[in-house]
Amino acid sequence: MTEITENELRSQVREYLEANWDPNRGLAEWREMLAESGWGMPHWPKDWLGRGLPLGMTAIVDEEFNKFGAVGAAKMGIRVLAAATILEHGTDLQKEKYLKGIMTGTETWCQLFSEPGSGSDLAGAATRADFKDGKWVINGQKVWTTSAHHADYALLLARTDWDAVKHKGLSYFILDMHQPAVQVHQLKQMNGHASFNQVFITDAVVEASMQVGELGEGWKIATTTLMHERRGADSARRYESGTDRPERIYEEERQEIATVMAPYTWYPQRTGRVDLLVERAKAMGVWDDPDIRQDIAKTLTIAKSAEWTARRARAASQAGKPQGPEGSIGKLAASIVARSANLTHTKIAGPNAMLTGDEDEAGGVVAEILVSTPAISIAGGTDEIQRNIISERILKMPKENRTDTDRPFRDVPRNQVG
Amino acid sequence: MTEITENELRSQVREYLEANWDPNRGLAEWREMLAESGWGMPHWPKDWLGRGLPLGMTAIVDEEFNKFGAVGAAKMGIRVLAAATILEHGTDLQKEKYLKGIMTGTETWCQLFSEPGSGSDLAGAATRADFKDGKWVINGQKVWTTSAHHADYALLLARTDWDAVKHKGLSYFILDMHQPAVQVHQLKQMNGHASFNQVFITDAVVEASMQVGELGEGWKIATTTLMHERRGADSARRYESGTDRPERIYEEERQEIATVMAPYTWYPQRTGRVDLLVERAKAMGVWDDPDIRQDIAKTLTIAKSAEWTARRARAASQAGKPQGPEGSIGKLAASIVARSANLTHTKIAGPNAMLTGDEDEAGGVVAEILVSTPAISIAGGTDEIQRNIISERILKMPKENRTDTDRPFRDVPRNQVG
Amino acid sequence: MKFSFSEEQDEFRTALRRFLQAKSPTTEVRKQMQTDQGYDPGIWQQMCEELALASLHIPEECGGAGFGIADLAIACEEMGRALLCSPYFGSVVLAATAIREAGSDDQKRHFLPGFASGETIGALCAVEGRGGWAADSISMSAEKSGDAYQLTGTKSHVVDGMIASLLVVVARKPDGALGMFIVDASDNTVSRKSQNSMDPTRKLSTVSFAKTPAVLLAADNSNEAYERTLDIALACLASEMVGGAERLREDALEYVSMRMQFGRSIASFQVTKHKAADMLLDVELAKSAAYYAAAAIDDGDTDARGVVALAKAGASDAYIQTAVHAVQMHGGIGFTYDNDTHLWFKRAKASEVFLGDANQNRERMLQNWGDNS
Amino acid sequence: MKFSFSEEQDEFRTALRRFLQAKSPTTEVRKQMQTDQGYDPGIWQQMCEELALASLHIPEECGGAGFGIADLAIACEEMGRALLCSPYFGSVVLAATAIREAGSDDQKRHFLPGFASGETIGALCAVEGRGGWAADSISMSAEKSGDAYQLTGTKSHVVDGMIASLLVVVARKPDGALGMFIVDASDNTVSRKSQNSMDPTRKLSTVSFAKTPAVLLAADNSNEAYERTLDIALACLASEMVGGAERLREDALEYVSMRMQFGRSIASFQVTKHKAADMLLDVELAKSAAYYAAAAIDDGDTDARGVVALAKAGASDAYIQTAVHAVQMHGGIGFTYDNDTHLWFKRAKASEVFLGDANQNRERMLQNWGDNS
Repeated sequence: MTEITENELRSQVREYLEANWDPNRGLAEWREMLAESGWGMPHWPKDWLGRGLPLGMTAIVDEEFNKFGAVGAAKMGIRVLAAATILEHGTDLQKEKYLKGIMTGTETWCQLFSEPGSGSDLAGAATRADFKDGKWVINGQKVWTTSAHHADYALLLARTDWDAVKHKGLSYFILDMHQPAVQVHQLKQMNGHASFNQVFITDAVVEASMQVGELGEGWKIATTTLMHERRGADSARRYESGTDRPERIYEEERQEIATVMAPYTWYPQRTGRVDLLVERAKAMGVWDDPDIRQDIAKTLTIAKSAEWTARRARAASQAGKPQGPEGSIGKLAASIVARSANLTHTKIAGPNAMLTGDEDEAGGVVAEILVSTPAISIAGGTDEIQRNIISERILKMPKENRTDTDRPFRDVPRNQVG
Repeated sequence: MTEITENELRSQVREYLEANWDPNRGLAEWREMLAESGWGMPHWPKDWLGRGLPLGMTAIVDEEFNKFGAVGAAKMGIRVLAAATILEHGTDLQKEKYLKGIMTGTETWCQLFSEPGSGSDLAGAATRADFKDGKWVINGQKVWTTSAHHADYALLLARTDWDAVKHKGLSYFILDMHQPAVQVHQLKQMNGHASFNQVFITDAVVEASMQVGELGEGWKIATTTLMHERRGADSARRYESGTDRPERIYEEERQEIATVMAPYTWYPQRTGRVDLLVERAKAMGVWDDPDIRQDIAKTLTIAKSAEWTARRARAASQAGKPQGPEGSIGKLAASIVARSANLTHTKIAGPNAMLTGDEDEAGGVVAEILVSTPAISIAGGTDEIQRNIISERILKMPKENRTDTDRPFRDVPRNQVG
Repeated sequence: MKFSFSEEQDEFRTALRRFLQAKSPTTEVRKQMQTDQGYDPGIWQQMCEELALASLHIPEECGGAGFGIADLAIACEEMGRALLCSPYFGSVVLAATAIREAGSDDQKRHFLPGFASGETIGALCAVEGRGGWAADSISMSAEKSGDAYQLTGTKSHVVDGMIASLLVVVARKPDGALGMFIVDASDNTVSRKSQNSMDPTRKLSTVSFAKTPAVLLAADNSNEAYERTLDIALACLASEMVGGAERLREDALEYVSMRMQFGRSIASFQVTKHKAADMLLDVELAKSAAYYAAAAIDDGDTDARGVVALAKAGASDAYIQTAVHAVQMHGGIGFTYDNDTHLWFKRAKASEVFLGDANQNRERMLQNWGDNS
Repeated sequence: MKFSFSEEQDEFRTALRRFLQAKSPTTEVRKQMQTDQGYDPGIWQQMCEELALASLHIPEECGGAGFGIADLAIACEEMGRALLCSPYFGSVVLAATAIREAGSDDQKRHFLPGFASGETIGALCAVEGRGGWAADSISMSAEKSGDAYQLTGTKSHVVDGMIASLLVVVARKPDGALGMFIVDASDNTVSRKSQNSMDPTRKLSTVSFAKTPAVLLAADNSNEAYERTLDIALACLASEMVGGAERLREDALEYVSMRMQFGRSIASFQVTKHKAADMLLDVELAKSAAYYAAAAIDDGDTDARGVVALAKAGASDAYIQTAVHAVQMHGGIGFTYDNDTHLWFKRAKASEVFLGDANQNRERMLQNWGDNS
């Protein structure tokens, strides 16, 4: 399979699909076939359900699948991060046990990194893993976990050495979520949605064989998981909707997508929905109000400028140029856009900004914008963290002196939780 | 003079003025008389040109002087700080030598604290005083000095011990400005005015007897000077204008005032001149422009709210209540008001905001506002320092760890100057 | 008394704050906001009987305490701070004020004692559809029928409309001027429907009238009576908003002072400190304006209307800014339903447009500015 | 090319930046800004002869390079960065563009080669008194006199008016439409007077006409020709402003990185870091809009006018905000005349209203927005 050309690859995929694709098959059966053939995750190693293709060529396979309308492997949610981490750091036993369920979609995963006690300071995790009688015993509390309520397994970051410095005392585990010692509570948000969970862990057990990587290397491994998350962040938020074709396999895929995407339905609203401003102003009869026009124009100015800035960044990367500062400010710009859009939608709605649900003339959308935009300057790295990153990484300004990284973690002041 | 009543005091003053006040006298002669009688600075000690009155009673004396239209002692400028410091910390020799010239106004003073290398960090002064052959030899550079170009003497803060920690290595001196080793350069501002000076000191000499207080106590003494400055800040900025009466002594007083007040003529403009907004909008024919109206109203809202906040603080203090947070935010509010006023004046002026001097329809006033407001968020403590103070002193938030106060000053990283 | 309060006023505030701390903790707020009626009648009774809160600005000859708007505003500030769920704003501040401003002596003596005792709960019906509270967006006309009037049409955004027994309806008289009319809420020509409020601690409803009999409040200058009602309500709302903003500010400060990150107190980060300082500034400025505005009404200042509008515009901006900062300072926790921040955030958001948004009030301010600048 | 530049464009920028670093350090800016004519003719000659800068957007058949507005905007961005004192904006961007947009082929071939070579210095006379650049504030009328026209009246805020040999005057034709007219600046019916500019690096003047003979530029749609002239000038100004803002941002960052306070780098304070991050954001956003706007003109986008106005509005806010931050980051030193910050501050301040302020451009943007949202 070395040095395959694009054309060869295309015809191989086509050949396989012509022989095997049938939209009236069940999703489970089809995914089993993909696992066997290696066409589900063609960049995975040949020994592990893949075909060892370079990552860059998977787009070609996807294209051919799309031409056929063929459903691919399960790729949404945290599962791709789990697979990437296991492939990179896992043992053969772990690969054997988990890769197939990840790919076929029969097993779902979640990520247990964040904790209520440490917030943006991910390495400050204080969930403990103690080795007792040949097993790891886990105690602690995790938060901001998407889909934990229906996950089978979790990627877990826990502290195994309290005398080591902060970043060296963490280890990485695979946790079986189906044990009574693991309690999942949905975390309702101020906008009524519940995209995240809190996970309470009390004497949960992890087999010794389910530790990933070396002891004390948890932070390093988590960093690779997070890197995959950041790279994949765009695709995870693409609000995949499947096709509307009638055959059985599409119906099953739509159900799968709906489950994974459920937590994200309010995401468009948290961006402020700049796209609705002009239309709303016209509908509410205030398009001629000079003050509101100024507010709309101000919001559009930042939003358009931010959009064009993102496209400048993409153009530079496509041209193989080094990334300039324009690639680093999108997240922060999004916060500013959302805030401005919120205030403008409020003025446009007038008294109706006091209403919600179906009382709101836009069927709850405007009201959802108004109470959702605060999330965008917090989730995925607060504005403050973004500004730290921009100033330190892009502008090369000095880091602040830290007092938490050079002494045993047990001596580092931290929050008491629970 | 103990336990004098208000009425007794009033009649004493009146008696003295009836016998001695004559507006056709020369200012110098009259001030000599005030010095002799103790009525010029009645709260100074009896032995030192005063009458030992409690500070709270000087207002009564001032009132009686005002009723007569009698001119008082020279009180403007840095001289009152000099006198207060010398009275509190000076030797008899120093009191003997300087107090009278301060009071009669024949000698003027300046304050040499700030340095170009340390900015807001006053205690970081690096001007050096070395003791050689029985005298202090001064070398260094000072800045933000009002009136240095016509001062006879200076209050000088200089470092005498480089192995002591930052705040303990400074000493306090009286420097004779009339020596070639002291060079004064006016510091022109971006708005064309020159309110301050730079002072270059190269091997200037201070007699041993002109050291104030103990060696190493310079910071402590400077703090009292600064405290007097802060208390007196209001009065220093009252843009005193004297009277317009024709007699000789008033004419001489007007000249004295004009000299001292010269650096302050642009101060009203740096506040943003909110008082002109409505009038300017009407004059420029944009009073009906809805966007400009919003800008005017926003500016007036902050300005009025800030004014009322200051009056709340004053009312609380008059009622003897402890000062609430409302007393601490005036300086910061003034910055915000000035910035908002600047932008609003710009919009009102339209294309004429590009003009200056007599081209500007308000005779240069608007143009002066536009290039003066940046000063208000810097002078007398930057906005950043104000926010530090508010958060630490009022909101009791923790101070940042400091690394400059606990080691020999010679090891503290600092700017290289000159 | 524009810049300070009397000792009595300070004591009144202290007593009220203590009462509300006991009666309106956020557990209670969360409980009441989920009910249909939206308040606890037992606590309402205590407020009226023990603290005589409903009687504050009602004249003594009408069974009230005869205090001024500054006193009413203190009550509102404390209620905004505690996020009290009660018909106070709808009934006392809006409806009773309308009668106080527009009623004849007889009408006041007839209707106001019930308000003062808390037995009558009233509501002011002003807004129509997408319009706001401004006089020129009100077009419902009252038809003369003999000596009385008949009202037809629908009002929306009626605060506490569902629980009111007496309605004050703003409508145009035959001469085109605004009038305010008393309607018995239980009349069978009146139909009410609750609206889903973004802020569940302040209930809204629509109220429809179909040839409903109505009594005109007899003010000579009925346009002005409505404007004065708005002035008083705006001043009270500004104070209520300031109370809420201050509470948010204090809670956020307490939270960051308690929490550690990167081995140090979050409150020790310079950016957090400066944000806290800015929040203090915003709230204190808005507070000064609110205090001044209420006193300006009491003092009969000729520029009171402009000043009141200024106070509401300032409070609109300060409250929502404080709420946004407060959520941000809490981080992810601040966006959860379990954390209390969103309760005030939603009140801030709804208050932003209640009785006119900042833009509209700034325009009202300039139109009534006088020589204030 | 809305999101990236070609290699040629990158090279052009690099060469120009190198040239300006050598020829327009702030010592030179300070020298030129104090002279009456406001620029160094020797450097102007080099710009035109060696770098052909004046010819960029002039059609090849008129002696120009035939490049687009994006290229012209690169030149402006670099000049704004260097704060170059030269008649580039007045002559090339305003006057030559007016002829390019409004002239007949003959007129263009007659007038533009002189601009392209740099020998002709022109100026556009548009503003009257307190009015601005918007078409509806221009009322001077051109009187027909035989085949030619005569102009009478006074124009103000004329950039580089004192040094121009050729004037393009915007005035109303007998049919009421705007026309642009060529006037010989040396005609003895023309009188000029320099205005005191707040920004001494951009000279302004008034120009008065008294029955001055004038030649009409023959555009079919002369209203539109003026609007297109404005569009191109606005796009170039936005780029110039972005260049200046970026320079201010970089200089302020360098300053705080170099300076110590309280024993540590000022750049290590979190508040300074966050301010620097915000400044980067402001400048990068404004830059993206400026680049997009210039390319939209070249691409003939139907919404180009709205997008250009957006870019100028964004640049207005970003430039002055950056300038205010830059002074603040320098502290007291930043307010002194010897420090260079104020040179750009004044350019930022003057640019804020030049060709219309942010409010006016936002309104222009919405009126020409199309389906862009």
